[in-house]
Amino acid sequence: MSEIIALAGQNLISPMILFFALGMAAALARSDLSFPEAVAKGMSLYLLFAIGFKGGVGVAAHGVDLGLVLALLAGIVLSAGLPFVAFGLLRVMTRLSVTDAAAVAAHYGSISIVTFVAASALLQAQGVAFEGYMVAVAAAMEAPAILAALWIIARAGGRPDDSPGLWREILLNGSIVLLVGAFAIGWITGEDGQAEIAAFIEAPFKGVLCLFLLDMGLVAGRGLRSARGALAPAVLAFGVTMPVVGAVLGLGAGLVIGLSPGGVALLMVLSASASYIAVPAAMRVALPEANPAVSLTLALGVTFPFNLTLGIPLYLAVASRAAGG
Amino acid sequence: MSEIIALAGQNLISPMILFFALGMAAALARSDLSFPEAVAKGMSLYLLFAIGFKGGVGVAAHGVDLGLVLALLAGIVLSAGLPFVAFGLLRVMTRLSVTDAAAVAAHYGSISIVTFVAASALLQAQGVAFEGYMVAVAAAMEAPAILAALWIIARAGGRPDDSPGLWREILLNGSIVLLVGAFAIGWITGEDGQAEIAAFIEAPFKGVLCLFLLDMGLVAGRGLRSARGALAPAVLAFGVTMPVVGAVLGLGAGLVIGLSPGGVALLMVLSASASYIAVPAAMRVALPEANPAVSLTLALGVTFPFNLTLGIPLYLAVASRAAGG
Amino acid sequence: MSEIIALAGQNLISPMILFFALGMAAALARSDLSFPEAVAKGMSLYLLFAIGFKGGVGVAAHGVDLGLVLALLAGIVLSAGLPFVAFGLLRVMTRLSVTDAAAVAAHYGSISIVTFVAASALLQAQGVAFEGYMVAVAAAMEAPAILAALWIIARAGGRPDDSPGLWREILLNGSIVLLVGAFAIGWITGEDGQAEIAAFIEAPFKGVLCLFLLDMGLVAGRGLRSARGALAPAVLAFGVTMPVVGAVLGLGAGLVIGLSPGGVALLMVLSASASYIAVPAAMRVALPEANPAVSLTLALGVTFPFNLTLGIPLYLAVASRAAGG
Amino acid sequence: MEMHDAKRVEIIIEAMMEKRLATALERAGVTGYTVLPVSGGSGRWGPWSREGQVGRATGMVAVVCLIRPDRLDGLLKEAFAVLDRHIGVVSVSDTQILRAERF
Amino acid sequence: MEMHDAKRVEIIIEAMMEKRLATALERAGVTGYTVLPVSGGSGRWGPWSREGQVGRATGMVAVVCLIRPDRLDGLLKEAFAVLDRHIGVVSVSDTQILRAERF
Amino acid sequence: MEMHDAKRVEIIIEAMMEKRLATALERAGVTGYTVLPVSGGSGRWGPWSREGQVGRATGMVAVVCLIRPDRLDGLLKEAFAVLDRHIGVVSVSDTQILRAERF
Ligand SMILES: Nc1ncnc2c1ncn2[C@@H]1O[C@H](COP(=O)(O)O)[C@@H](O)[C@H]1O
Ligand SMILES: Nc1ncnc2c1ncn2[C@@H]1O[C@H](COP(=O)(O)O)[C@@H](O)[C@H]1O
Ligand SMILES: Nc1ncnc2c1ncn2[C@@H]1O[C@H](COP(=O)(O)O)[C@@H](O)[C@H]1O
Ligand code: NA
Ligand code: NA
Ligand code: NA
Repeated sequence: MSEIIALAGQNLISPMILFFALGMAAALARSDLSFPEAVAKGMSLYLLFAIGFKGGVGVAAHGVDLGLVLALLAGIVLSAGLPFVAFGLLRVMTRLSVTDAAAVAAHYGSISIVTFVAASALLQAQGVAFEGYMVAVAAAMEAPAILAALWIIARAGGRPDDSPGLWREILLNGSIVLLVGAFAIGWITGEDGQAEIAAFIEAPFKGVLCLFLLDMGLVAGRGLRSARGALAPAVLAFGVTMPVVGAVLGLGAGLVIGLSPGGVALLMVLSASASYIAVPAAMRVALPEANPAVSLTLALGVTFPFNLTLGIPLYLAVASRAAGG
Repeated sequence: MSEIIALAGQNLISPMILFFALGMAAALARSDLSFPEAVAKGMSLYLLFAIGFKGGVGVAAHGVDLGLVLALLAGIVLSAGLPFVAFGLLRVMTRLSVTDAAAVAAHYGSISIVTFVAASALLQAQGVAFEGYMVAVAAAMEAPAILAALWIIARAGGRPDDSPGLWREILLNGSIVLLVGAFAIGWITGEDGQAEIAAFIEAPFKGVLCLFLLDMGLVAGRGLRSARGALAPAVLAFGVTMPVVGAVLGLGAGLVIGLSPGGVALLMVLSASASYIAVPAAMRVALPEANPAVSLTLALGVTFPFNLTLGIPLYLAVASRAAGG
Repeated sequence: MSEIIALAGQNLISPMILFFALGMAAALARSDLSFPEAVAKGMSLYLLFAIGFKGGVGVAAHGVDLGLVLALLAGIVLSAGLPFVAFGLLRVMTRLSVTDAAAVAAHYGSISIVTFVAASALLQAQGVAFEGYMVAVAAAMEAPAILAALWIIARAGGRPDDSPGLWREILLNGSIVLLVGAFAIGWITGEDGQAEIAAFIEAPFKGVLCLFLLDMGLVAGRGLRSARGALAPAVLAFGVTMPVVGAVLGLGAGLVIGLSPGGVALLMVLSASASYIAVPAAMRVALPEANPAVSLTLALGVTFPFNLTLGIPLYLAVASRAAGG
Repeated sequence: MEMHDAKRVEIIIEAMMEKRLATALERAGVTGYTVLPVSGGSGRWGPWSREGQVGRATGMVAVVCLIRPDRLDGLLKEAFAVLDRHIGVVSVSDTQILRAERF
Repeated sequence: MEMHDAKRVEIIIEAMMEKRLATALERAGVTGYTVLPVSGGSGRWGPWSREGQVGRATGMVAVVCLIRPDRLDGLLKEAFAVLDRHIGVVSVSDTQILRAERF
Repeated sequence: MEMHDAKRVEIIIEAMMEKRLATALERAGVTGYTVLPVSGGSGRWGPWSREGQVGRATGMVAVVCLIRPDRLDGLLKEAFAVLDRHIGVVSVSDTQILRAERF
């Protein structure tokens, strides 16, 4: 326990977290500090490119086994199952409408790639190894949650817009394509490819991540400020309960399929995290009546900071114990 | 021959080419992966800055001789001459109107700086040396082709808009100014300047190039998709014939003026490549009736990928033989 | 003296200055070379992030003493006092209206962070040490000058718009928040934080600075071109007189509080430099009748290049003598 | 200069719906339109801005379409089918255009 | 499609003043508006462009606001209090809107 | 608020031609205009978008110009000389402006 607290304390004063906190504080104090949209998108493209490629190189180095397939399956099952858990919790805990609850549930079944990136950075800093293919698992967990949420809403009498165009949009959305594509290219080109572009994707990675987290803090803070009042306490409580529930389910799945302690920790992180890019966009198309401010503010303003500060070190500590690291 | 195939095969699985292919595939599959315009322009400014500066430092290191003057002259003659060859081929091979054929011819007389950058990267990876001033040759080859095409169209009875403003726009267009300016500054500051900014222009270069090629693949793929049908098979055939013709002429010129094998290969690449930044813009002003989709799609969607994948290794192999590398 | 000239000469052929000159020349020749707004803003965010963080790490390494407090006080006094000097000079030397003179005075009391960055780069290249907290002094000098200028204009019968919102905007403007925030985070995380992101904020720094100066040269050249005629010779003369006056006052203050030679040089640079980001924006809100072209062109087109080329080496030489470096 | 009566239709719609709107316009026989970026705004769910945003969920675009008056009804019908459940606004103003043969 | 009379108010104002204008619009009871970025222009102080600019002093934005005609006066009064000493232009055109219940 | 009759001229033109149009407007005595970026559109050569583009050949801008009605003819003549062979559209709408003394 004291070990967990020490780890969390250490995590809390890392530049990554402090820059996120700086962004949130600046936005709440109504500073005009802001990143141009193009710069924010450029940084996110860089992070996806780098994390995907490094994951692929990892797989090329260590070979691929049944573990990859099992992990992908586990990820898909978690992503499709978590929305039901989230939806149930929301209907019990909060007064959100069915539509809003289903939309929020989709966010929590899916994943936040920056939370994943921050967690891998912490693992690396701690010297904890993990499976390179976890980045592929992250990609596989983006979409099933959307399907589950649309099924929930349809059962509840709603009429989600699930035209064929929607499915291409979800499965071929930019972040999935870049993540999976870079992963495949890293896998194909392996150590040789790595040697060519290592200087671009490794040395500056942490610094770019700090800047990106500063931007996310700004966006999250702005969201919280303009949504103040719109989020009932019970909804806020869901925002810190659901990640813990998700992490526990991720822990179970990770142990069942026999991931390394680092891999288990990452599966917990993925399950605990909530999408703020792919799912919000899909929900605007498929469930336009859902209030985007609720799910986005919850995912970005509550769950993301919770995971970043307390969640990740907690999940890592638990995973190390449970998977005997 | 088998050596050429081996080189081409190796080239085909480099990260650079795979990221270009990823972009093209994503665009053809209608993924919404895309780079903001500002990020794309930022990457291209970086590449021009870095390649120009490195070329200048190279000249500062190895001194300058008659070779530079001869190479500049050869470049200007090629750029001015190739449009006539291209125009002739187009009129024989295709049914493009005189206006469209002249516009396309201007593109093929001029050069694509990214093709040049990709070729220099391959040369460096292969350990093949080349003259630092080739980047100045590239700059010198941008504009003469436009003059030639306007002359062709004027002779054919067209009335290109060649107001004085146009000439300043062409000669002082942003990419030429940055390329030549960075070249001059690299030359002036030499090793000292290099030492100051090497970490910025060298280590990350390949990685940025990969991301930029991903973006070019996306743009090329989108162009191909929306121009499908507009490009007759004969026009497509021109897109792979003309680079080979250009390369042969570049080879001759390079041998005549006595460039090193690496230099000959780059002159072939420059002659084989087609402009997709400077010339399209100039044509919109001078020949507004020409259909921009034809020349841009051909240059970016057909000739660029052809050169990137097959052309460059081919030209390098031929140059090595012919110039006795 | 010859030593100063040698230093200035060396400075003049550094890549930084040459890229600024390239930008100015390109803009004056009406080239269309330009940076997207988002890229320019991205580079400036990077520079603030890096310089703030490095300053904080410096303070963490060397500890903090009375010197920091004294330097902050000196900076605030200079920033609040210089506008009176500038306003007096302007009323004597030029025919600017009271409003325009007050607006210009606010610019010269405040500071230009890029001038500060360029000076620190030169100090580092020369191996001259300076206090890490000078970056905090720079931040402290941004706002007092605005207060002073509004007081001047109010006394002269003007009615500046100093609503409460204005003060938050000035004190929490983006650059101050990022600079001070990164400084604080650098201080808190110290060597450990530095180790994490050093590769991002150190190696590429000079290269980014060169690109940013190229952009500033373009903007300054465009400003000069469109303001030609609007700036009377006497106003131009002010643009090179005031920095020298400011530097002398900065020298005095630096000696009085006992800064190191490098610190004195930087305090001179801060006093000599004129704001072109924070103050212009504040003036648009508070003094909308002031002509922004006058102060911006003067600060960016005259004083900035003067400091960059001649001023900085001069101040450094004087500071080294006076503070016995 | 000879001017011709026309309608200026301005559709402010969620960025996610841009492609669907384009398809709908094509269906309505409209081939000319121009898309302007939107940086922020305010609506029933409060103010928003694109600053620092990565996702596309909270963005909008403004689509401007100049058409001959007799094509207006077809356009509105198709556009409305897309907009229907979505946020966004449509306004139609009288205007005059040059070079009417192109519309 | 049923259309309703409305006004299209277009306010081109300094970027620095955008937040103050938003507050003023809120005061006037206007909750719907859209902000478009501006890349350059020309006025009494000559031409300007945002290219390569870092500071916000020389930027503008275009705020488009569709309102019911009877709300126009309130809007203009509040907007003018913000614009007053500042550069910028305001134009009001007649237009027709769909879904009037939202305005 | 006192309003004055005016014309709102909107010229959507190739980005490459922006400077030439600015010169033409100056020639016509027009000193005030605002340029809005365009992110995409569709015309006789099909749809296009600026996403990921580096070159300027396939971009457009929207130039908005508020003028006193009596200056319209001069403006259109000069603008048309620039547009003539180029792609792009011009529309003119009736509008009302505040602070007419500035136009
Ligand atoms: N009256 C209006 N005038 C201009 N734009 C509006 C108006 N109402 C809504 N919008 C735009 O449409 C978006 C969605 O509005 P709403 O449908 O009210 O949620 C807003 O964020 C604005 O960008
Ligand atoms: N007549 C006009 N039409 C459109 N925009 C204008 C007009 N006059 C001024 N503007 C815009 O308002 C800004 C300030 O103009 P001014 O108040 O004349 O300095 C200009 O830079 C333009 O962006
Ligand atoms: N009817 C229209 N309404 C709005 N914009 C148009 C229209 N027609 C053309 N445009 C714009 O002008 C560009 C060139 O059109 P075109 O002259 O038809 O090739 C298009 O890409 C659009 O951006
Ligand atoms: Na999750
Ligand atoms: Na060529
Ligand atoms: Na100063």
